[in-house]
Amino acid sequence: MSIAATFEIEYLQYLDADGKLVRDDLPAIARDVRQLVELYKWMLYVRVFDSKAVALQRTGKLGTYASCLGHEAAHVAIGSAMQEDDVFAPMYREYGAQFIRGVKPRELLLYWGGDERGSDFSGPAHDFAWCVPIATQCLHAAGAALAFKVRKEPRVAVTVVGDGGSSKGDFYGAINVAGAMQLPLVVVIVNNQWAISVPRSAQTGAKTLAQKGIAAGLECLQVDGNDLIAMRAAMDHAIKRARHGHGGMVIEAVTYRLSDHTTADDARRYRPDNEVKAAWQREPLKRMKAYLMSLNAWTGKEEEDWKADCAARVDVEVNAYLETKSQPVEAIFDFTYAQVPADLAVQRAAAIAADRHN
Amino acid sequence: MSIAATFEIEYLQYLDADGKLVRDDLPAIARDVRQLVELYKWMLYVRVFDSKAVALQRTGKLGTYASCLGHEAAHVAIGSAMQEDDVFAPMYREYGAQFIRGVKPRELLLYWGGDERGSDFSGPAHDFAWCVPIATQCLHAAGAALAFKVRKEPRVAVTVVGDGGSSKGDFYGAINVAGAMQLPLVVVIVNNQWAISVPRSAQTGAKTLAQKGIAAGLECLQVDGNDLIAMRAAMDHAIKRARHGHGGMVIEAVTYRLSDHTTADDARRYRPDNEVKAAWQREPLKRMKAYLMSLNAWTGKEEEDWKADCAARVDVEVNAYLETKSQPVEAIFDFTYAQVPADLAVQRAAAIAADRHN
Amino acid sequence: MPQITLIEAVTQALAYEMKHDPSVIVLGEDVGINGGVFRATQGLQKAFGSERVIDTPLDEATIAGLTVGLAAQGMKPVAEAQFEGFIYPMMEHIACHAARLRTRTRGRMSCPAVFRAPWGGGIRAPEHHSEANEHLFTNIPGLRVVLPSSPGRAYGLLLAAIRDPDPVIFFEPKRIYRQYKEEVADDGEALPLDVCFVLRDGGDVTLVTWGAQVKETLEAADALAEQGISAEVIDVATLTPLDFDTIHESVKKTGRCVIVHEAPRTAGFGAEIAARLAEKAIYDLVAPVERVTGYDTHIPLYRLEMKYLPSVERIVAAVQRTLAAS
Amino acid sequence: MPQITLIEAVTQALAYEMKHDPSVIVLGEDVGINGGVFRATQGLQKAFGSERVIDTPLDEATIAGLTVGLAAQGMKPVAEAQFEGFIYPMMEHIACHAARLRTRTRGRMSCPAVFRAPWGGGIRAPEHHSEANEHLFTNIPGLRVVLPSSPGRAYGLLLAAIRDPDPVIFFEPKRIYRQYKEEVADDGEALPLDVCFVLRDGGDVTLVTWGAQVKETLEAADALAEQGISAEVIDVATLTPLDFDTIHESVKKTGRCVIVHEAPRTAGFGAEIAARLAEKAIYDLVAPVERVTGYDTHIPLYRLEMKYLPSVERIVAAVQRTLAAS
Ligand SMILES: Cc1ncc(C[n+]2csc(CCOP(=O)(O)OP(=O)(O)O)c2C)c(N)n1
Ligand SMILES: Cc1ncc(C[n+]2csc(CCOP(=O)(O)OP(=O)(O)O)c2C)c(N)n1
Ligand SMILES: [Mg+2]
Ligand SMILES: [Mg+2]
Repeated sequence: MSIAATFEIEYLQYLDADGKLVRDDLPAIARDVRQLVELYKWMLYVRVFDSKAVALQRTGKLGTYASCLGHEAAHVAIGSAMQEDDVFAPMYREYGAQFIRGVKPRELLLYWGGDERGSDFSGPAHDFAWCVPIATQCLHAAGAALAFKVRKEPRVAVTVVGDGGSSKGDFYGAINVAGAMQLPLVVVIVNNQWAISVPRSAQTGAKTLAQKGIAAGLECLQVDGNDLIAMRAAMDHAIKRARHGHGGMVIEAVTYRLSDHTTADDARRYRPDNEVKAAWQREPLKRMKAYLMSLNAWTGKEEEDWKADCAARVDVEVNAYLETKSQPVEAIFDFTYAQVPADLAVQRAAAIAADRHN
Repeated sequence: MSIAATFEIEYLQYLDADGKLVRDDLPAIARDVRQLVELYKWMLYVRVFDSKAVALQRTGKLGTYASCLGHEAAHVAIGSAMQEDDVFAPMYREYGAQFIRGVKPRELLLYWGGDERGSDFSGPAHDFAWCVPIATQCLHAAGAALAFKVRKEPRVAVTVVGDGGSSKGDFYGAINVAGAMQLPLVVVIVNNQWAISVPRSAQTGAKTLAQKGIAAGLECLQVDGNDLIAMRAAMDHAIKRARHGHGGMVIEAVTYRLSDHTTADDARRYRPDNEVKAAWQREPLKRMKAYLMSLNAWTGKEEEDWKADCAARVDVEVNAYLETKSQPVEAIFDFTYAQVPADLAVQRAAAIAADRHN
Repeated sequence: MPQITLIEAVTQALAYEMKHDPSVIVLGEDVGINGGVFRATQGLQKAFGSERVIDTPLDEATIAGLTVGLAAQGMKPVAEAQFEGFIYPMMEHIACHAARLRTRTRGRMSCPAVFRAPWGGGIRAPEHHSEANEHLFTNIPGLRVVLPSSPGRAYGLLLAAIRDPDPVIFFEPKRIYRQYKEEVADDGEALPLDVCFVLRDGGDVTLVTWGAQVKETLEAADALAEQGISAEVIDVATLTPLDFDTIHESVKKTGRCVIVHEAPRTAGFGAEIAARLAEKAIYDLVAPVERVTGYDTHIPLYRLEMKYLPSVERIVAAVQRTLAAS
Repeated sequence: MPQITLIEAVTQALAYEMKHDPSVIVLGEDVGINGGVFRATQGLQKAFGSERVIDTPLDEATIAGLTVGLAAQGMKPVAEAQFEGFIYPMMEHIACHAARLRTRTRGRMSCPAVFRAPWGGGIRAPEHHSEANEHLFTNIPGLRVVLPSSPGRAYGLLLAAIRDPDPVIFFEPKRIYRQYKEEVADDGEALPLDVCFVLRDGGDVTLVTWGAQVKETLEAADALAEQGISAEVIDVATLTPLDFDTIHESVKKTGRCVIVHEAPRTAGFGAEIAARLAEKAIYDLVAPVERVTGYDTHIPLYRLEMKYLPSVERIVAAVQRTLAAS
């Protein structure tokens, strides 16, 4: 018997669910206590924001909102590993990554609040906006990576896709072209076990989602997505490789969606309570806090203070959002083309007149 | 370091380019001389037909035609390994498989000759017709396989896709759903090294195309697609597994497109002569003939007689094709819906009138 | 007989047909235990099993391709796109295969499939959840494009769609999914797919519409009645193949036509109806045809969407223009 | 100045713009060394390198998605679908992203991309190689849909399309790729994307068409001239956003309009033009509008395709009907 090729998928974890180190060969980030504290603070901030956003929706002040509860380690690792001039192409719940890149919570709220101006955000102007059509963002990131390659810029495109999204042709197209053209593209599959009500097992017969990268000839890695250190180490590695022309990579971040899919969903319809309860044991903040405390880098008091601080900051953002007046009716027309075509200008005028009339 | 999964891709070959056995653990088919001769005769028949079809196109008697030159072993293995009530979803050049399943050359010629009646062929009524939109046939085969599963029928769906086609989302969707739902689906990637002018290396960074099946959790195998014995053994294995409920499989048949892409193409524009010359050394008929002769199962005289026989048979088919009158103008309308809608009936009448008028 | 909403009528039709025809199966994202994000398939998996109510992987091309394959092999699949805005990856299979299998094979194969999708704006949903994109399909031969606008028509037309031997695009106006209830007998009676429905008789003007806009159009007819203007209201229901005769008969009587739809105006399906009038009813018309439609822009996010969708006021104003014109 | 064909004009425009704007790149299947299956990109890879003339993997969704990503990041990609019949997998990226990036981000991002595809029937090609499916895009806001019908217009309109800050669908009528040659100065002069072109003046009837049918329409005008009928011929060229004024001015003069296109009739773009006439020109028309189009069926395989495509005879007959009507 002759063997044409062999592959193995590594699983990366440094911190277990209790915040204990499970291996010694630690990456630099694991010892950079100051930075770890910063990242942990981001995770807390995101969590405070998230619960506030859900509350806004429940009280009728926000439209449908997709919570990021439980994904904080993966998102913060992604955002913090990237450079400003790298390009981020998110799906719709990577707030941790986006906040670090400069997107303001008020902008995020505007977006879910039904106002396009949220996507004209304060993050890098070259970052893509939230992307609803599943997995399409993967190809936009690949296109960005191709632009970097053509222009010989040492930049990297990073994109996120879900376990469900990794079933879609666009995901496959993106990793395939990244492999074929050696593009500086990092694709993070945030495997939170559910695509709305469809469990990971119904999406694919693959043992890991990381191994999908084999189809494209990419390096691939499965990571404990609740372990900030592992996630950050994986991202650092992937981004560095990509930036130095060694091509793309697929990272599977294994985590869990602790919330409903969105506020329009009720996950109790389809998943057992005890699964969620068990997942809470593995959630990312708890273990990071334990690790930092074990290093004497963080205290209960600091935690309380920072949470209060977060709440205050989030309130400022929420108020800014709530005070934002709607766009005028002509905003429906003014960004369809660079200039309003003559044919459309007639409709624009009619819409303004109809609006005044009512 | 912890390993989440490991994989290996086996390469299967029994006959080398000269028709010498390269391993001893032979499958039953390798010793079934009578059947091997039958299959070899099919390969020769297909080749005689193919060169005649190209000649018809060159003399203006046929539209664009896609030659199957060099693919005969793969196609004949596929067709002969299937049962009649299995479903075949071809791309557009698997004539060897189709002839074995009962499609008549005259029907094939009608199709390329611009007449829909060619697709109302004598092969199994449940077989799909030629499929031009690349890789879409993979999902139709998956749908057929799902029908079998739902109806608990012990049938298998077999589809063929090219090296180029294996870049398309539909291929990925098909293998993914086959893995997720354990469908009786066999996907054969006929890797003939070229997708029109685009070489295999530009399609993907994957080392083998077989490994794409790993993304879907399917068993996968790379086969010498010019070795009829290996191809047939692989197909027998895959079909048997699928029929017995063990799920789908991806087979990469490594071969070479010895012809232009179609008669509308001129491959000299983009590929070097010496590559083609080298590929002729590995072509499938030569080695099979050598093997059969080494078993004293075939002679030069039999070869000449059979070729003459093939030529005569093909002539009968060609004549039947050339004598087929065009459909009347109303044939444009009569199969758009099961019944011609009232709105369309008006157009139909007008078209008949306009046709009479000219 | 219980009163049901439009979406309950969808469920009722699916359940009826699944019960009476074992070849009917349902597939899509979240159609199983979750019963669809709008609950259109609620209870079906429990009733008919997970082999007939199938949660697919998240890939619309996969759903559409499976559907073609299933239909070609003797099943009657009812596929769901979770929202109309996610139907684009289905288009290759719909246009190149579902709509062509029969003509390609001279009738040897066919595609008796239904592609369902919630459709249209006005529910304060996120981006891509509010489109009216029926135009994608109305120029594709071999398809039927159907849009019910009441519980009764949803039930009867969906049964007809499933039973139809050819592929049907079945768009469900999600804004009126739960707008009101009406009695719908679960008697398995299908409605015809080749007629428009005259919802209200009138002599002064013909209002032609479909989908959720039937609501505003009927309200406009009420408002017009108060002004002494009698409007005939036609729900096209099956856009293609089109029953133009019903529209034409009405316009012969009224001499005026206002077409209402929420898709963008240019090359929306309203254009076809206006075009037929320009071809066949020019001597019947006493005033220019009017279209009251979405604008030639994408439907905005929800803060502005009601300013985009045709309103009762805009319809009434258009009617008044046609009356002033002659 | 050399005489060139329509397809050579495409190549000339691409080469001109690539030379003058380093952000312009070409991508698609077989566009590199092979120069495209019709040779539209012939010589470009040699001249500009394989990083600017890129053979992609065989996946149209990939091509379209890369194009959106490239355009959003400052490039001006010109993507090719090898035939119009293979554009379906591009639709999600075109409709949901290319056409929306600007409005989604309030102008922060945009998509200055061109999606080129050979278009239409009549070249005895296999299945799926002969469609006229411009209707897929004409109802999508944020796009421009352009169809040149002569070497000069192919050159000027393609330059304009590449320079346009918004996405353009550029369909090339493959039947007339090599129909005739004309002098086209390689001067980098673009043509406007917001006007229809009046190709022939006339007073009795307005013939409105686009793409390859310009050929039959002009021939019909010749035939009509012999009968003493003077036909004005308008090449719409840019379907959306539409310059209806030019058409309207003509119809004001002639009172009659025959629209010619090869796509299926129902909900083809001809419907929009007829609809505008029904809205705005009803008092100018002295006869019903006529459409001479492909039938509401798929274009048949090549043995019958010329019976499907509008012919000079069908156009002439339609004109005669409009003359008889008044
Ligand atoms: C093309 C497309 N199809 C369907 C949807 C509806 N939808 C939104 S989110 C979602 C599930 C996504 O699951 P996954 O990719 O795992 O990401 P997660 O939400 O779990 O983070 C679906 C089906 C969509 N947005 N786009
Ligand atoms: C969706 C789609 N895109 C493009 C084409 C045009 N096309 C026809 S064959 C072909 C190359 C196919 O190559 P491969 O899959 O390797 O199969 P081969 O022809 O080599 O057997 C292309 C690009 C098509 N038929 N369908
Ligand atoms: Mg998920
Ligand atoms: Mg190939």
